[in-house]
Amino acid sequence: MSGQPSSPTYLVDDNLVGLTRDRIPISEMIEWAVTPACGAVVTFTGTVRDHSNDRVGVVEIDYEAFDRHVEARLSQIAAGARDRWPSLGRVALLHRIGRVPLGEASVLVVVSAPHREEAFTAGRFCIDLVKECVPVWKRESGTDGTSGWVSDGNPIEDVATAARRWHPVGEPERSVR
Amino acid sequence: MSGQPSSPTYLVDDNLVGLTRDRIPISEMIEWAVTPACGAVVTFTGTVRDHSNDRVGVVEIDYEAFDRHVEARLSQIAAGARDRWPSLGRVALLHRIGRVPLGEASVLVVVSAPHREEAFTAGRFCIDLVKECVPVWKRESGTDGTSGWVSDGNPIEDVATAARRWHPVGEPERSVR
Amino acid sequence: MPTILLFASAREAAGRAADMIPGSTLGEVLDEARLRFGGEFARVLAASRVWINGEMLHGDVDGIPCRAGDEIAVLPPISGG
Amino acid sequence: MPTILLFASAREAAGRAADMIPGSTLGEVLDEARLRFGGEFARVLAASRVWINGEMLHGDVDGIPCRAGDEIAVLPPISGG
Repeated sequence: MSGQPSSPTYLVDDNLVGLTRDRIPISEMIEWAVTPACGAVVTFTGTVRDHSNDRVGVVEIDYEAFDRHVEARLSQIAAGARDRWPSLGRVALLHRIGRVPLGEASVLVVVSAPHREEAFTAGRFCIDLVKECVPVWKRESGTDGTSGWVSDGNPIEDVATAARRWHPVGEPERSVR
Repeated sequence: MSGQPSSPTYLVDDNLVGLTRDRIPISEMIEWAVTPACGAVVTFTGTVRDHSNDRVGVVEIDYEAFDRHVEARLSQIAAGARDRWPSLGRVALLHRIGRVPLGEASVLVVVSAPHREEAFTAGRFCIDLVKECVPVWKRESGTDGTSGWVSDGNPIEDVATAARRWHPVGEPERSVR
Repeated sequence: MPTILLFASAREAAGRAADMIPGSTLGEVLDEARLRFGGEFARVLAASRVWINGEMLHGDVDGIPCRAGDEIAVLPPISGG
Repeated sequence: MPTILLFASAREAAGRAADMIPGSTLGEVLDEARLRFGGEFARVLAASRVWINGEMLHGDVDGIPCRAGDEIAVLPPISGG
Protein backbone atom coordinates (compact mmCIF):
# COMPACT_ATOMS: atom_id res chain seq x y z
CA MET A 1 0.00 0.00 0.00
CA SER A 2 2.55 2.52 1.09
CA GLY A 3 4.54 1.99 -2.10
CA GLN A 4 1.69 3.12 -4.34
CA PRO A 5 -0.17 5.92 -2.65
CA SER A 6 -1.88 6.85 -5.87
CA SER A 7 -5.28 5.21 -5.92
CA PRO A 8 -7.89 4.08 -3.41
CA THR A 9 -7.49 0.55 -2.19
CA TYR A 10 -10.29 -1.86 -1.39
CA LEU A 11 -9.48 -3.39 1.96
CA VAL A 12 -12.78 -4.93 3.01
CA ASP A 13 -15.91 -5.28 0.86
CA ASP A 14 -17.86 -2.49 2.52
CA ASN A 15 -14.98 -0.36 3.78
CA LEU A 16 -12.84 1.52 1.32
CA VAL A 17 -9.80 3.48 2.45
CA GLY A 18 -7.05 5.11 0.47
CA LEU A 19 -4.19 7.51 0.27
CA THR A 20 -3.90 9.38 -3.01
CA ARG A 21 -1.77 12.06 -4.63
CA ASP A 22 -4.50 12.85 -7.14
CA ARG A 23 -7.83 14.60 -6.85
CA ILE A 24 -10.22 12.73 -4.60
CA PRO A 25 -12.99 11.08 -6.66
CA ILE A 26 -15.87 12.45 -4.61
CA SER A 27 -18.87 11.56 -6.73
CA GLU A 28 -17.54 8.07 -7.48
CA MET A 29 -17.21 7.44 -3.77
CA ILE A 30 -20.76 8.65 -3.09
CA GLU A 31 -22.09 6.39 -5.83
CA TRP A 32 -20.11 3.50 -4.43
CA ALA A 33 -21.55 4.08 -0.95
CA VAL A 34 -25.18 3.73 -2.05
CA THR A 35 -26.65 0.28 -1.41
CA PRO A 36 -30.25 -0.89 -1.74
CA ALA A 37 -30.71 -1.02 2.05
CA CYS A 38 -29.28 2.44 2.67
CA GLY A 39 -31.43 5.52 2.19
CA ALA A 40 -28.98 7.98 3.76
CA VAL A 41 -25.50 8.94 2.61
CA VAL A 42 -23.51 11.55 4.53
CA THR A 43 -20.38 12.96 2.96
CA PHE A 44 -17.74 15.19 4.49
CA THR A 45 -15.17 16.89 2.31
CA GLY A 46 -12.38 18.83 3.93
CA THR A 47 -11.12 21.45 1.51
CA VAL A 48 -8.12 23.76 1.59
CA ARG A 49 -9.23 27.02 3.17
CA ASP A 50 -7.79 30.48 2.68
CA HIS A 51 -7.05 30.96 6.37
CA SER A 52 -6.04 29.11 9.51
CA ASN A 53 -5.20 30.06 13.05
CA ASP A 54 -1.66 30.75 11.83
CA ARG A 55 -2.10 32.50 8.53
CA VAL A 56 -4.34 34.39 6.14
CA GLY A 57 -3.99 34.21 2.38
CA VAL A 58 -3.38 30.46 2.20
CA VAL A 59 -3.12 29.38 -1.44
CA GLU A 60 -2.00 25.77 -1.06
CA ILE A 61 -1.34 23.12 1.56
CA ASP A 62 1.38 20.53 1.14
CA TYR A 63 0.35 17.38 3.00
CA GLU A 64 3.11 15.11 4.26
CA ALA A 65 2.27 11.67 5.62
CA PHE A 66 3.85 8.69 7.31
CA ASP A 67 2.57 6.96 4.20
CA ARG A 68 2.57 3.36 5.12
CA HIS A 69 0.56 3.93 8.30
CA VAL A 70 -2.21 6.03 6.77
CA GLU A 71 -4.35 3.30 5.26
CA ALA A 72 -4.02 1.07 8.32
CA ARG A 73 -5.26 3.90 10.49
CA LEU A 74 -8.10 4.79 8.13
CA SER A 75 -9.06 1.15 8.10
CA GLN A 76 -9.13 1.02 11.92
CA ILE A 77 -11.36 4.09 11.95
CA ALA A 78 -13.79 2.55 9.45
CA ALA A 79 -13.86 -0.65 11.50
CA GLY A 80 -14.42 1.38 14.67
CA ALA A 81 -17.40 3.13 13.11
CA ARG A 82 -18.89 -0.18 12.02
CA ASP A 83 -18.43 -1.67 15.49
CA ARG A 84 -20.31 1.22 16.97
CA TRP A 85 -23.05 1.51 14.34
CA PRO A 86 -23.57 -2.03 12.99
CA SER A 87 -26.28 -0.88 10.60
CA LEU A 88 -23.77 1.10 8.49
CA GLY A 89 -23.76 0.17 4.83
CA ARG A 90 -20.49 1.42 3.37
CA VAL A 91 -17.69 3.57 4.69
CA ALA A 92 -15.14 5.32 2.46
CA LEU A 93 -12.21 7.25 3.95
CA LEU A 94 -9.71 8.88 1.61
CA HIS A 95 -6.84 11.24 2.31
CA ARG A 96 -4.94 13.15 -0.31
CA ILE A 97 -1.27 14.05 0.20
CA GLY A 98 1.17 16.29 -1.64
CA ARG A 99 0.30 19.79 -2.79
CA VAL A 100 -3.41 20.59 -2.71
CA PRO A 101 -4.54 24.00 -4.00
CA LEU A 102 -7.11 26.26 -2.37
CA GLY A 103 -10.64 24.86 -2.67
CA GLU A 104 -9.70 21.28 -3.47
CA ALA A 105 -10.48 18.41 -1.12
CA SER A 106 -7.76 16.90 1.03
CA VAL A 107 -9.94 14.45 2.89
CA LEU A 108 -13.21 12.64 2.21
CA VAL A 109 -15.54 10.67 4.44
CA VAL A 110 -18.60 8.94 2.99
CA VAL A 111 -20.91 6.86 5.17
CA SER A 112 -24.17 5.19 4.15
CA ALA A 113 -26.83 3.82 6.48
CA PRO A 114 -30.50 2.89 6.34
CA HIS A 115 -31.41 6.09 8.24
CA ARG A 116 -29.89 9.53 8.51
CA GLU A 117 -29.35 9.49 12.26
CA GLU A 118 -26.51 6.98 12.21
CA ALA A 119 -25.15 8.27 8.90
CA PHE A 120 -24.62 11.75 10.36
CA THR A 121 -23.25 10.50 13.67
CA ALA A 122 -20.89 7.96 12.12
CA GLY A 123 -19.70 10.51 9.54
CA ARG A 124 -18.81 12.94 12.29
CA PHE A 125 -17.06 10.16 14.24
CA CYS A 126 -14.96 9.26 11.20
CA ILE A 127 -13.74 12.76 10.38
CA ASP A 128 -13.04 13.53 14.04
CA LEU A 129 -10.89 10.43 14.32
CA VAL A 130 -9.15 11.05 11.00
CA LYS A 131 -8.09 14.42 12.35
CA GLU A 132 -6.84 12.93 15.63
CA CYS A 133 -5.26 9.67 14.57
CA VAL A 134 -3.88 9.72 11.02
CA PRO A 135 -0.21 10.69 10.60
CA VAL A 136 -0.60 13.56 8.13
CA TRP A 137 0.91 17.03 8.50
CA LYS A 138 0.04 20.30 6.80
CA ARG A 139 2.46 22.88 5.45
CA GLU A 140 0.57 25.99 4.40
CA SER A 141 1.78 28.34 1.67
CA GLY A 142 0.56 31.91 1.56
CA THR A 143 0.08 34.60 -1.02
CA ASP A 144 3.07 36.34 0.56
CA GLY A 145 5.39 33.56 -0.58
CA THR A 146 6.03 32.21 2.89
CA SER A 147 5.06 28.80 4.16
CA GLY A 148 5.03 26.94 7.43
CA TRP A 149 3.85 23.88 9.29
CA VAL A 150 0.49 24.29 10.93
CA SER A 151 1.37 24.78 14.58
CA ASP A 152 -1.88 24.29 16.42
CA GLY A 153 -2.14 20.52 16.21
CA ASN A 154 -2.57 17.87 18.87
CA PRO A 155 -0.45 14.83 19.63
CA ILE A 156 -1.43 11.99 17.35
CA GLU A 157 -3.73 9.55 19.12
CA ASP A 158 -4.39 5.81 18.90
CA VAL A 159 -7.66 4.95 17.15
CA ALA A 160 -8.88 2.79 20.03
CA THR A 161 -8.27 5.55 22.56
CA ALA A 162 -9.83 8.26 20.41
CA ALA A 163 -12.85 6.05 19.67
CA ARG A 164 -13.48 5.42 23.36
CA ARG A 165 -13.23 9.10 24.12
CA TRP A 166 -15.41 10.24 21.22
CA HIS A 167 -18.98 11.20 21.99
CA PRO A 168 -21.74 12.75 19.88
CA VAL A 169 -21.87 16.52 20.00
CA GLY A 170 -24.15 17.65 22.79
CA GLU A 171 -23.81 14.50 24.86
CA PRO A 172 -21.83 14.81 28.06
CA GLU A 173 -18.31 13.45 27.72
CA ARG A 174 -17.94 9.98 29.12
CA SER A 175 -14.92 8.99 31.11
CA VAL A 176 -12.35 6.97 29.20
CA ARG A 177 -12.76 3.30 29.98
CA MET B 1 -40.60 28.47 -10.61
CA SER B 2 -43.44 26.00 -10.31
CA GLY B 3 -43.97 26.04 -14.05
CA GLN B 4 -40.49 24.74 -14.79
CA PRO B 5 -39.55 22.23 -12.15
CA SER B 6 -36.71 20.94 -14.28
CA SER B 7 -33.52 22.65 -13.14
CA PRO B 8 -32.14 24.19 -9.96
CA THR B 9 -32.88 27.84 -9.52
CA TYR B 10 -30.56 30.37 -7.98
CA LEU B 11 -32.60 32.33 -5.49
CA VAL B 12 -29.97 34.09 -3.41
CA ASP B 13 -26.23 34.23 -4.11
CA ASP B 14 -25.19 31.77 -1.45
CA ASN B 15 -28.40 29.74 -1.20
CA LEU B 16 -29.43 27.49 -4.03
CA VAL B 17 -32.70 25.61 -3.97
CA GLY B 18 -34.49 23.67 -6.63
CA LEU B 19 -37.09 21.18 -7.66
CA THR B 20 -36.09 18.88 -10.47
CA ARG B 21 -37.47 15.95 -12.44
CA ASP B 22 -33.99 14.90 -13.52
CA ARG B 23 -31.11 13.30 -11.67
CA ILE B 24 -29.78 15.52 -8.93
CA PRO B 25 -26.36 16.95 -9.90
CA ILE B 26 -24.58 15.94 -6.69
CA SER B 27 -20.96 16.63 -7.54
CA GLU B 28 -21.77 19.95 -9.21
CA MET B 29 -23.55 21.07 -6.06
CA ILE B 30 -20.61 20.05 -3.86
CA GLU B 31 -18.22 21.95 -6.12
CA TRP B 32 -20.51 24.96 -6.04
CA ALA B 33 -20.61 24.90 -2.23
CA VAL B 34 -16.84 25.19 -1.81
CA THR B 35 -15.66 28.72 -1.09
CA PRO B 36 -12.19 29.96 -0.10
CA ALA B 37 -13.30 30.61 3.49
CA CYS B 38 -14.96 27.24 3.95
CA GLY B 39 -12.89 24.17 4.81
CA ALA B 40 -15.83 21.88 5.56
CA VAL B 41 -18.58 20.67 3.25
CA VAL B 42 -21.24 18.28 4.54
CA THR B 43 -23.52 16.59 2.04
CA PHE B 44 -26.61 14.51 2.66
CA THR B 45 -28.13 12.46 -0.11
CA GLY B 46 -31.40 10.68 0.49
CA THR B 47 -31.66 7.72 -1.87
CA VAL B 48 -34.50 5.38 -2.69
CA ARG B 49 -34.21 2.38 -0.37
CA ASP B 50 -35.44 -1.17 -0.92
CA HIS B 51 -37.62 -1.16 2.17
CA SER B 52 -39.75 1.09 4.36
CA ASN B 53 -41.98 0.59 7.36
CA ASP B 54 -44.74 -0.33 4.92
CA ARG B 55 -43.07 -2.50 2.36
CA VAL B 56 -40.12 -4.66 1.35
CA GLY B 57 -38.91 -5.00 -2.22
CA VAL B 58 -39.30 -1.32 -3.13
CA VAL B 59 -38.04 -0.74 -6.68
CA GLU B 60 -39.10 2.85 -7.28
CA ILE B 61 -40.68 5.80 -5.54
CA ASP B 62 -42.92 8.25 -7.37
CA TYR B 63 -42.65 11.66 -5.68
CA GLU B 64 -45.61 14.01 -5.97
CA ALA B 65 -45.28 17.62 -4.85
CA PHE B 66 -47.31 20.76 -4.34
CA ASP B 67 -44.84 22.08 -6.89
CA ARG B 68 -45.11 25.77 -6.53
CA HIS B 69 -44.55 25.69 -2.77
CA VAL B 70 -41.49 23.47 -2.75
CA GLU B 71 -38.83 26.02 -3.64
CA ALA B 72 -40.29 28.64 -1.30
CA ARG B 73 -40.12 26.16 1.55
CA LEU B 74 -36.60 25.04 0.68
CA SER B 75 -35.60 28.67 0.56
CA GLN B 76 -37.07 29.31 4.02
CA ILE B 77 -35.14 26.34 5.35
CA ALA B 78 -31.85 27.60 3.87
CA ALA B 79 -32.52 31.04 5.33
CA GLY B 80 -33.35 29.48 8.68
CA ALA B 81 -30.06 27.62 8.71
CA ARG B 82 -28.14 30.78 7.86
CA ASP B 83 -29.91 32.72 10.62
CA ARG B 84 -28.90 30.10 13.12
CA TRP B 85 -25.32 29.55 11.88
CA PRO B 86 -24.22 32.86 10.38
CA SER B 87 -20.81 31.48 9.46
CA LEU B 88 -22.29 29.18 6.81
CA GLY B 89 -20.81 29.59 3.38
CA ARG B 90 -23.25 28.08 0.91
CA VAL B 91 -26.40 26.04 1.26
CA ALA B 92 -27.89 23.95 -1.55
CA LEU B 93 -31.22 22.15 -1.13
CA LEU B 94 -32.62 20.15 -4.03
CA HIS B 95 -35.60 17.84 -4.26
CA ARG B 96 -36.34 15.53 -7.13
CA ILE B 97 -39.93 14.61 -8.01
CA GLY B 98 -41.48 12.09 -10.35
CA ARG B 99 -40.33 8.48 -10.58
CA VAL B 100 -37.00 7.80 -8.91
CA PRO B 101 -35.55 4.28 -9.16
CA LEU B 102 -33.91 2.34 -6.33
CA GLY B 103 -30.52 3.76 -5.38
CA GLU B 104 -30.95 7.19 -6.96
CA ALA B 105 -31.10 10.37 -4.91
CA SER B 106 -34.41 12.07 -4.26
CA VAL B 107 -33.08 14.81 -2.01
CA LEU B 108 -29.77 16.61 -1.57
CA VAL B 109 -28.47 18.91 1.14
CA VAL B 110 -25.04 20.53 0.81
CA VAL B 111 -23.73 22.94 3.43
CA SER B 112 -20.31 24.57 3.60
CA ALA B 113 -18.76 26.30 6.59
CA PRO B 114 -15.33 27.30 7.82
CA HIS B 115 -15.36 24.42 10.33
CA ARG B 116 -16.97 21.01 10.42
CA GLU B 117 -18.96 21.53 13.60
CA GLU B 118 -21.45 23.93 12.09
CA ALA B 119 -21.42 22.16 8.71
CA PHE B 120 -22.59 18.90 10.29
CA THR B 121 -25.14 20.54 12.56
CA ALA B 122 -26.61 22.78 9.87
CA GLY B 123 -26.70 19.87 7.41
CA ARG B 124 -28.71 17.84 9.85
CA PHE B 125 -31.02 20.79 10.53
CA CYS B 126 -31.69 21.21 6.82
CA ILE B 127 -32.59 17.61 6.07
CA ASP B 128 -34.72 17.31 9.20
CA LEU B 129 -36.71 20.37 8.16
CA VAL B 130 -36.98 19.25 4.54
CA LYS B 131 -38.62 16.07 5.80
CA GLU B 132 -41.02 17.98 8.07
CA CYS B 133 -41.94 21.02 6.00
CA VAL B 134 -41.77 20.43 2.25
CA PRO B 135 -44.99 19.32 0.53
CA VAL B 136 -43.74 16.16 -1.17
CA TRP B 137 -45.36 12.73 -0.96
CA LYS B 138 -43.98 9.30 -1.72
CA ARG B 139 -45.71 6.48 -3.55
CA GLU B 140 -43.65 3.31 -3.33
CA SER B 141 -43.74 0.59 -5.99
CA GLY B 142 -42.67 -2.93 -5.10
CA THR B 143 -41.30 -5.97 -6.89
CA ASP B 144 -44.72 -7.55 -6.43
CA GLY B 145 -46.28 -5.00 -8.78
CA THR B 146 -48.25 -3.20 -6.06
CA SER B 147 -47.76 0.38 -4.99
CA GLY B 148 -49.00 2.66 -2.26
CA TRP B 149 -48.58 5.98 -0.52
CA VAL B 150 -46.18 5.88 2.37
CA SER B 151 -48.46 5.87 5.39
CA ASP B 152 -46.22 6.69 8.31
CA GLY B 153 -45.78 10.40 7.73
CA ASN B 154 -46.37 13.40 9.94
CA PRO B 155 -48.54 16.45 9.36
CA ILE B 156 -46.63 18.99 7.30
CA GLU B 157 -45.16 21.69 9.51
CA ASP B 158 -44.35 25.38 9.07
CA VAL B 159 -40.63 26.10 8.69
CA ALA B 160 -40.61 28.66 11.49
CA THR B 161 -42.28 26.25 13.91
CA ALA B 162 -40.07 23.31 12.97
CA ALA B 163 -36.94 25.49 13.21
CA ARG B 164 -37.82 26.63 16.71
CA ARG B 165 -38.48 23.07 17.81
CA TRP B 166 -35.36 21.61 16.23
CA HIS B 167 -32.41 20.87 18.47
CA PRO B 168 -29.09 19.11 17.87
CA VAL B 169 -29.11 15.39 18.56
CA GLY B 170 -28.15 14.71 22.16
CA GLU B 171 -29.14 18.13 23.45
CA PRO B 172 -32.23 18.25 25.64
CA GLU B 173 -35.26 19.51 23.75
CA ARG B 174 -35.93 23.16 24.41
CA SER B 175 -39.41 24.43 24.90
CA VAL B 176 -40.91 26.08 21.84
CA ARG B 177 -40.65 29.84 22.11
CA MET C 1 -66.36 29.51 -5.98
CA PRO C 2 -63.28 28.28 -4.04
CA THR C 3 -60.95 25.76 -5.66
CA ILE C 4 -59.86 22.70 -3.73
CA LEU C 5 -56.49 21.10 -4.54
CA LEU C 6 -55.87 17.50 -3.53
CA PHE C 7 -52.55 15.71 -3.21
CA ALA C 8 -51.31 12.15 -2.90
CA SER C 9 -53.75 9.94 -0.96
CA ALA C 10 -56.30 12.78 -0.82
CA ARG C 11 -56.20 13.08 -4.59
CA GLU C 12 -56.46 9.34 -5.00
CA ALA C 13 -59.39 9.02 -2.58
CA ALA C 14 -61.24 11.84 -4.33
CA GLY C 15 -60.43 10.59 -7.80
CA ARG C 16 -59.30 14.05 -8.91
CA ALA C 17 -56.54 16.59 -8.28
CA ALA C 18 -58.74 19.68 -8.11
CA ASP C 19 -62.37 20.71 -7.97
CA MET C 20 -64.56 23.81 -7.58
CA ILE C 21 -66.65 23.53 -4.46
CA PRO C 22 -69.25 26.04 -3.26
CA GLY C 23 -69.27 27.34 0.30
CA SER C 24 -68.87 30.61 2.16
CA THR C 25 -66.79 29.15 4.97
CA LEU C 26 -64.07 26.55 5.02
CA GLY C 27 -66.38 24.28 7.04
CA GLU C 28 -69.02 24.41 4.32
CA VAL C 29 -66.48 23.67 1.59
CA LEU C 30 -65.00 20.71 3.45
CA ASP C 31 -68.46 19.32 4.31
CA GLU C 32 -69.40 19.45 0.65
CA ALA C 33 -66.07 17.83 -0.27
CA ARG C 34 -66.72 14.96 2.14
CA LEU C 35 -70.15 14.50 0.57
CA ARG C 36 -68.79 14.50 -2.97
CA PHE C 37 -65.70 12.38 -2.41
CA GLY C 38 -66.89 9.88 0.20
CA GLY C 39 -65.66 8.13 3.32
CA GLU C 40 -62.11 7.31 2.32
CA PHE C 41 -61.50 10.95 1.44
CA ALA C 42 -63.01 12.00 4.78
CA ARG C 43 -60.59 9.70 6.59
CA VAL C 44 -57.61 11.15 4.72
CA LEU C 45 -58.85 14.69 5.31
CA ALA C 46 -59.05 14.08 9.05
CA ALA C 47 -55.28 13.40 9.12
CA SER C 48 -54.36 16.18 6.67
CA ARG C 49 -53.30 19.79 6.92
CA VAL C 50 -55.42 22.36 5.12
CA TRP C 51 -53.84 25.44 3.59
CA ILE C 52 -55.75 28.44 2.25
CA ASN C 53 -53.83 30.34 -0.40
CA GLY C 54 -50.59 28.74 0.75
CA GLU C 55 -51.08 29.58 4.44
CA MET C 56 -51.32 26.86 7.01
CA LEU C 57 -54.37 26.88 9.27
CA HIS C 58 -54.33 26.06 12.96
CA GLY C 59 -56.98 25.19 15.51
CA ASP C 60 -60.71 25.37 14.74
CA VAL C 61 -60.86 26.48 11.14
CA ASP C 62 -64.43 25.70 10.08
CA GLY C 63 -65.57 29.32 10.47
CA ILE C 64 -62.91 30.81 8.20
CA PRO C 65 -64.64 32.66 5.36
CA CYS C 66 -64.02 31.53 1.79
CA ARG C 67 -64.27 33.61 -1.35
CA ALA C 68 -64.27 32.89 -5.03
CA GLY C 69 -60.68 32.42 -6.13
CA ASP C 70 -59.53 31.08 -2.78
CA GLU C 71 -57.34 28.04 -3.10
CA ILE C 72 -57.89 25.38 -0.46
CA ALA C 73 -55.21 22.68 -0.43
CA VAL C 74 -55.54 19.33 1.34
CA LEU C 75 -52.08 18.02 2.32
CA PRO C 76 -51.87 14.50 3.75
CA PRO C 77 -49.04 13.66 6.16
CA ILE C 78 -45.60 13.73 4.52
CA SER C 79 -42.79 11.31 5.08
CA GLY C 80 -40.23 13.45 3.30
CA GLY C 81 -37.02 12.95 1.36
CA MET D 1 21.67 0.39 14.61
CA PRO D 2 18.11 1.79 14.97
CA THR D 3 16.71 3.98 12.25
CA ILE D 4 15.01 7.25 13.16
CA LEU D 5 12.30 8.63 10.85
CA LEU D 6 11.42 12.31 11.03
CA PHE D 7 8.29 14.01 9.74
CA ALA D 8 7.13 17.54 9.05
CA SER D 9 8.65 20.06 11.48
CA ALA D 10 10.87 17.36 13.02
CA ARG D 11 12.26 16.55 9.59
CA GLU D 12 12.77 20.19 8.82
CA ALA D 13 14.47 20.92 12.14
CA ALA D 14 16.80 17.96 11.69
CA GLY D 15 17.50 18.70 8.06
CA ARG D 16 16.78 15.11 7.06
CA ALA D 17 13.96 12.59 6.86
CA ALA D 18 15.83 9.62 8.32
CA ASP D 19 19.06 8.73 10.04
CA MET D 20 20.82 5.79 11.68
CA ILE D 21 21.50 6.54 15.32
CA PRO D 22 23.32 4.29 17.79
CA GLY D 23 21.88 3.50 21.20
CA SER D 24 20.71 0.48 23.16
CA THR D 25 17.71 2.25 24.67
CA LEU D 26 15.25 4.74 23.29
CA GLY D 27 16.63 7.33 25.72
CA GLU D 28 20.14 6.92 24.33
CA VAL D 29 18.94 7.19 20.74
CA LEU D 30 16.90 10.33 21.42
CA ASP D 31 19.77 11.94 23.40
CA GLU D 32 22.07 11.35 20.48
CA ALA D 33 19.44 12.72 18.08
CA ARG D 34 19.16 15.91 20.16
CA LEU D 35 22.93 16.28 20.04
CA ARG D 36 23.13 15.76 16.29
CA PHE D 37 20.11 17.82 15.29
CA GLY D 38 20.20 20.69 17.80
CA GLY D 39 17.90 22.80 19.89
CA GLU D 40 15.06 23.36 17.44
CA PHE D 41 14.77 19.62 16.91
CA ALA D 42 14.78 19.08 20.68
CA ARG D 43 11.89 21.53 21.02
CA VAL D 44 9.87 19.75 18.33
CA LEU D 45 10.68 16.36 19.84
CA ALA D 46 9.39 17.47 23.23
CA ALA D 47 5.92 18.04 21.69
CA SER D 48 5.97 14.93 19.49
CA ARG D 49 4.82 11.35 19.79
CA VAL D 50 7.42 8.64 19.33
CA TRP D 51 6.50 5.32 17.76
CA ILE D 52 8.70 2.25 17.69
CA ASN D 53 7.95 -0.06 14.78
CA GLY D 54 4.57 1.57 14.32
CA GLU D 55 3.53 1.24 17.97
CA MET D 56 2.78 4.31 20.01
CA LEU D 57 4.66 4.68 23.29
CA HIS D 58 3.16 6.01 26.49
CA GLY D 59 4.63 7.29 29.74
CA ASP D 60 8.34 7.13 30.53
CA VAL D 61 9.89 5.55 27.51
CA ASP D 62 13.59 6.26 27.86
CA GLY D 63 14.39 2.80 29.18
CA ILE D 64 12.82 0.91 26.27
CA PRO D 65 15.49 -1.25 24.64
CA CYS D 66 16.39 -0.62 20.99
CA ARG D 67 17.81 -3.10 18.54
CA ALA D 68 19.31 -2.89 15.10
CA GLY D 69 16.47 -2.67 12.61
CA ASP D 70 14.12 -0.94 15.01
CA GLU D 71 12.34 1.98 13.42
CA ILE D 72 11.83 4.98 15.68
CA ALA D 73 9.44 7.58 14.27
CA VAL D 74 9.11 11.14 15.55
CA LEU D 75 5.59 12.45 14.88
CA PRO D 76 4.91 16.11 15.61
CA PRO D 77 1.38 17.17 16.55
CA ILE D 78 -1.11 16.78 13.70
CA SER D 79 -3.83 19.17 12.74
CA GLY D 80 -5.53 16.72 10.39
CA GLY D 81 -7.66 16.89 7.27
